[in-house]
Amino acid sequence: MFLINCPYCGERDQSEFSAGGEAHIVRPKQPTELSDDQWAEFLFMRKNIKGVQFERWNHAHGCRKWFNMVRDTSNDKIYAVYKMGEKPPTK
Amino acid sequence: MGKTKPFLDFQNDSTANDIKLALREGFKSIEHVKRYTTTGMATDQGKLSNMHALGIIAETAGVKMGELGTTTFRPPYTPLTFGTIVGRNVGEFFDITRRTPIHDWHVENKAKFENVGQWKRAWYYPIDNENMHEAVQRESKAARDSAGILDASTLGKIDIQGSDASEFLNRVYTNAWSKLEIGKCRYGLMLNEDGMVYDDGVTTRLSENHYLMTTTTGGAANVLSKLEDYLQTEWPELDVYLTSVTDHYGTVSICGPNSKKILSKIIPDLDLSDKEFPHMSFKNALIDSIRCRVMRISFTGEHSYEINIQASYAKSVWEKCFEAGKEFNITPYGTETMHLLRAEKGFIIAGQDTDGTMTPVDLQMDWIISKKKYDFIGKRSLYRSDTIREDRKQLVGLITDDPKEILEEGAQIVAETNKQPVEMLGHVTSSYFSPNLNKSIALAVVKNGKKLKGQKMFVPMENKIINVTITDTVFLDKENKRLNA
Amino acid sequence: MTRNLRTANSKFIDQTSRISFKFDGKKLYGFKGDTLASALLANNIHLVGRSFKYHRPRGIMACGSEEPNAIVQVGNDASMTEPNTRATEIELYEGLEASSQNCWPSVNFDIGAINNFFSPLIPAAFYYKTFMWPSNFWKLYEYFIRKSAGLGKSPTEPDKDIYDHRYLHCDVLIVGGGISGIIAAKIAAKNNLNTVLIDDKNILGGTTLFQENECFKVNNSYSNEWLKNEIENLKSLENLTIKTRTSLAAYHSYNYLLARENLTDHLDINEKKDKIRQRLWKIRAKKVIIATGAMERPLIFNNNDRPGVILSSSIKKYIDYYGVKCGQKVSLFTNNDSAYETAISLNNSGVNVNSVVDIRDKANSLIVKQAEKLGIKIHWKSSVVNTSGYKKINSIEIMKLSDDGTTVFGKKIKEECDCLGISGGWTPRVHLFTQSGGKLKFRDEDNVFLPDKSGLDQISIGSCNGDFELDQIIKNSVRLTKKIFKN
Amino acid sequence: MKNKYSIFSIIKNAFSYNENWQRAWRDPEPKKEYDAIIIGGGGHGLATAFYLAKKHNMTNIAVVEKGWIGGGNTGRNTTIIRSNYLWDASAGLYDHALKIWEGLSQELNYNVMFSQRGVMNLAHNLQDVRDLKRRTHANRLNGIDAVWLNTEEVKKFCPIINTSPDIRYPVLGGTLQRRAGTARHDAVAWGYARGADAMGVDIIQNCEVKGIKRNGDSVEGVETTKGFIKTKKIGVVAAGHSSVIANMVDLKLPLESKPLQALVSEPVKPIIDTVVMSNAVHAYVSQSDKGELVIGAGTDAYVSYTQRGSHDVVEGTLKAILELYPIFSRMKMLRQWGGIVDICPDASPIISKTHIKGLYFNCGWGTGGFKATPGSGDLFAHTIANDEPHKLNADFNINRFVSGDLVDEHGAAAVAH
Repeated sequence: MFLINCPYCGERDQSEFSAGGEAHIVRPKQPTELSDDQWAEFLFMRKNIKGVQFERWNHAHGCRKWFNMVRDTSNDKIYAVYKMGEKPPTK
Repeated sequence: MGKTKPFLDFQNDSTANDIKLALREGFKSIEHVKRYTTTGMATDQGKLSNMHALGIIAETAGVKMGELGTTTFRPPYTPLTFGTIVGRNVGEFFDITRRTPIHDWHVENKAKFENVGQWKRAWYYPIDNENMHEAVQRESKAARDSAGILDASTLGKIDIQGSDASEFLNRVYTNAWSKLEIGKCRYGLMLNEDGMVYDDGVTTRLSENHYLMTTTTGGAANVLSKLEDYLQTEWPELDVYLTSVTDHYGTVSICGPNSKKILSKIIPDLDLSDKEFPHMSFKNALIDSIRCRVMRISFTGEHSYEINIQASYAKSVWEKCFEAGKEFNITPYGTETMHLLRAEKGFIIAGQDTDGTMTPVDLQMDWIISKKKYDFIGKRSLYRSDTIREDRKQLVGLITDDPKEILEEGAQIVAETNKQPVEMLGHVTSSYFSPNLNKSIALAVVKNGKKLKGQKMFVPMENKIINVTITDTVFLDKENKRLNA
Repeated sequence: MTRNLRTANSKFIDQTSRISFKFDGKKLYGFKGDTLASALLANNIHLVGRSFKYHRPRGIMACGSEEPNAIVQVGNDASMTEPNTRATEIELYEGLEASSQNCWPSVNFDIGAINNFFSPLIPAAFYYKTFMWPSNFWKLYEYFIRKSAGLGKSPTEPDKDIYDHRYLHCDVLIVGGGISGIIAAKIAAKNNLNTVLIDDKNILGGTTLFQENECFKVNNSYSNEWLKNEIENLKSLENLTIKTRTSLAAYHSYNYLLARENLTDHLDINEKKDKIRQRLWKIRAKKVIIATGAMERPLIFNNNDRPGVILSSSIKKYIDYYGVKCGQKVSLFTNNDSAYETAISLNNSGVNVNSVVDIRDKANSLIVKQAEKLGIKIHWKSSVVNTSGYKKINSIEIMKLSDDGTTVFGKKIKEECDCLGISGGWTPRVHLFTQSGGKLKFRDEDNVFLPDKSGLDQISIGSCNGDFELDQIIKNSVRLTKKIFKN
Repeated sequence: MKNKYSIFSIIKNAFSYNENWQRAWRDPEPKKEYDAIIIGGGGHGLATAFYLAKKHNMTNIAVVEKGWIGGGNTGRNTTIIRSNYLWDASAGLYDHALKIWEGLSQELNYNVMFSQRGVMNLAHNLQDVRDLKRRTHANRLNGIDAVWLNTEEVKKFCPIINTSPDIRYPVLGGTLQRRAGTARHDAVAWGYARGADAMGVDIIQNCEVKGIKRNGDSVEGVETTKGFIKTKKIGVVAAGHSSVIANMVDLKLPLESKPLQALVSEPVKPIIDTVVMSNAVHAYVSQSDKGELVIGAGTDAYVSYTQRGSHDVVEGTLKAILELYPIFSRMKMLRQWGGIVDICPDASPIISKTHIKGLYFNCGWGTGGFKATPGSGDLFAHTIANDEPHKLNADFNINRFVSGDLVDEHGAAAVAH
């Protein structure tokens, strides 16, 4: 049970949040110009990293804001949270 | 060791000899030994036995104990009663129960309820000893012949405001919204990004930058989350604000040829003429000085109104409608009758006639896909090699050769009966006996169904085969005359 | 047969308040402060269950949550009966009804014991190698396997009890109210930290509480006296919450812990009604201090499972804490010093100690010398090789150990006894540490796994961290506790 | 030749105090080269090796396992076996597996304790009823035994279920597949390992794959902790870690790896003699031959490779268990654990070749892979041996995520993904 530091509300129990999968997969601006392969890449294909992953979380039972998180999926350690639109931390 | 019994795990009766046996048979890892001999798996979870087991393994294998590693100790430390883990979340607290503001009236009037998500919805209202079939036949006949009243409060309602609200709707629905006039309502289909139908509902333009969206009862929370997700993460540039108002309003729906007369008794100063208040439009109104929104929309194909009113007044408005309707034999009807009435008109229920594998084209609703819009959620997926296939499963109507025979929802449809294994072409999604048509009707999805109209098919049941014919999905009033009746 | 197995000198048992209870339908008596196990032993009842596979007679073996044998069914009521409950953890209450499990028709005469004779036919994992022919017979075989498996019986009616959840946030959570936990609690609370101390027993103090021996002194007081005083002092600390009868169940990541508090299980049957039975505490602690102590290891030898074979430290607890003699003629078998504490306690309570069988060549510690001085016989460099007695041990066989310790030789010495205490050293309770994701390291000298690396803000102190000597425990508990507060 | 297990060998070895049992499998060092390498020594991987050797005469092959065989999801699941899937493709796949299960103990000469005690799926609302009836009809026409039970029949089949109409989500009926049931999970891995080993397959434990060597569009071998091993065919069956292997060759899969939890109670005398699953109330339970209630919990919604889920999931599951079986309130949770499952968007697996020649993937079984073990192994072996899928797994190719021709089985999983 993580303790998640919502960038808007502060530290809250994991049960208040829902996970939204890998972050920084931008929805294509011109989907119609993509091939079936490219579209499938966006729709379904995931890195599913074991290690440090950038991912989306939503404070569903709180401020309902989406934000990003840097977490090591091999040990669940959370390194950083940052707001949507902000650049991911480099370190 | 011979015939000895040096016990290691006292509860599971495993001995040092058992461990050695496991090792001899090639089970070398501590986890293998544990599982093979059940050492350490009793109710004490090996508190006394694990170290000795490791010792014997180490000794036999000729390695140091420290190199073997321990097995993982898993929670709980000592066994924990299920009751403690669950706490108070039992019985009535197992899951919250959502009741509409009109719920008590339904209880007083002997309604049977069905669970829809967390909601309790009135299912049907038996009189005397009526069974469901009898009650539903009576209710649906009354709704078509004179007037029916339905509690539609559970439908999800999302208040959408902001200068980009129209553009937002353009992106989330398959059809176009920018040109919808203020005061008008429009039906919309929402897809998943994979092109499959996700939810549907009527959205009303209350003012230039203000819409009220309705969703299915079960989909309300998920639709809101999904829309918030797009708004915050994909389209943060849009000036749009979403608020769930499902619980804020009660919704009273009255339908039938006499609904207009009933409404005019309640809101006498509202002009209900087709010109002033046509189908698919909305008016602000007052009922006893209580502000309400009246939509002229219909899920039954009848002339029909939905009154949205602050939840705390909903029951009194319902009672007022009921009083006013008495002279027209206004009949409360539940979800079962609602399903029947809409099926007569071929209207889908997302989640019943769709299952996450149906596109709008499959539903024969090509008309709702805007050809002009550059993009909307799910659009690209509609043009993948499998989704453009012509012979996908498509929504059709079914009638039984024996008009009294009611098909079972979920029953499979085949073209041949003597082949094994038989190819299943589709299944029955909705099925009812229509009192208004005096015959059995059904909706179904059938492979290549669009092209098979008029074809004979079979529904093989466990003990019989039912002959059916594929038809159009609209069974009643194809010309929509009743909407303006 | 009413043999008096109670001594008069227990400070923890209220011999003025007698409690009646039933075991296997028989009405018995114990005292306030007893566990079901101590009360049964006081009534000279050792045989309490049958083993899972061979249905061998089994007795009480330990005194806490590690008990493998004395697992009983509590209550007869279809809705309130509870299977698989450890007799060593049930506090005795008026109206308690308990019965043996996994035996038919009774624990004394159990048909299933026939499996014991066939045991060479049913080695570990024998299922996998047989019951395959004819192929459609597995259903039938399985029916009998299933019938014979399982221990207690599930209730068959809905539970009438109420359970509850609560959240708890604290600066420091200390798990275990033994000597280390008490030391840590004092330091934490005095550091102005919101501190919670939990222990699964009904009172704090752990084993030090009844350790009354001149070999174990703190600041010139007997260790038990010193600790009693420290516990008394804790009560005046404002930042400290103490929860007894509260057992830590799970230690999840991010210092999220679950603990179960027993609220009514110890109450008389008519006082339990309408009260919350158990409460689950969902705890978020900034720092966690694990002070869960260690468990004694059994020793592995032939027929080491007979009723009357008991962990040596448990025999000591039964005599010193509960005032209950586990036997009248006790032998002890050990590979370390702790069995001598038991020998001395038994001796002081007037129990005849036959001998201590010690696999070591010699030991020179104060406690061993004390035992020698009391005239307790010691078989050095020897091993118990077998036991006799079906429903209760009645003798042991002792042989000399070879120099390399791998074989025995010489004449078998037979020693009559009605109880055998065994001590195979100590196992630190590192369970919670590993549950939290911590990695262990191995200490070769005494074959123990100890806490090593952890990603969480936590420490282990006391014997769960591998300190078994009193002065080490105190010194390191203070040092480590102070250190964690510096971070 | 291996000793055959029989009632006589049991007795013989009893007299020799069980000291003469042969090793169940060898413990070989890897050779320099194999005709094929299976990555992952779980049930599916070992079954694949077994059928490659048995049916396709490929005996110069190895299974490499980073830990101990059967230590992944094979040893962590709730052992349920059934084939009552909705779509034809799934029904074909899972019933193929079920048919092999029915003779597996004999085929392996190892008792996997396949117990056909039936699996019942409960319906709690009207849409559940529609969905389950649809499945029942489809099953029947696909030759899969499935019957619809009304509430009284449900009660009769499993009397301890709370079928009162007054509970929050009353039981409105259910479907029953009598041929379904459970098996002893560890025995499946051990039985296949023993069988494969006897035919010459090298099972190499404690051998972690660190990389896959490619030459252009073909594979050349695997880098392992025990050195480089040359091969032209690699079958990846590393449930939970499929993406980790895929990432070694820059292949992205439509997978997310999530923790799935399960728990067992303390053992009690027989109280429930079947497997009961409920989707809407979100719980499933059976009782092991040892007497433990085996309870499946759900998956957490985030990617994690820690084999630990959140407590909320366990609490939610037991809440549902007590709703359906209020008699279990005083039963005690003995042990809880997690496994990592990799989940496909359509809740169906991938048994497929890839665009890299000689690289095959068997993954994405989500929460339900155990039941398919024999079928999965058989079909994957066929795919590897022939470089073409068998017709039963043709629909489970990777390309379906491009074309859109998914096999959407969300309704079939007891716990929604």
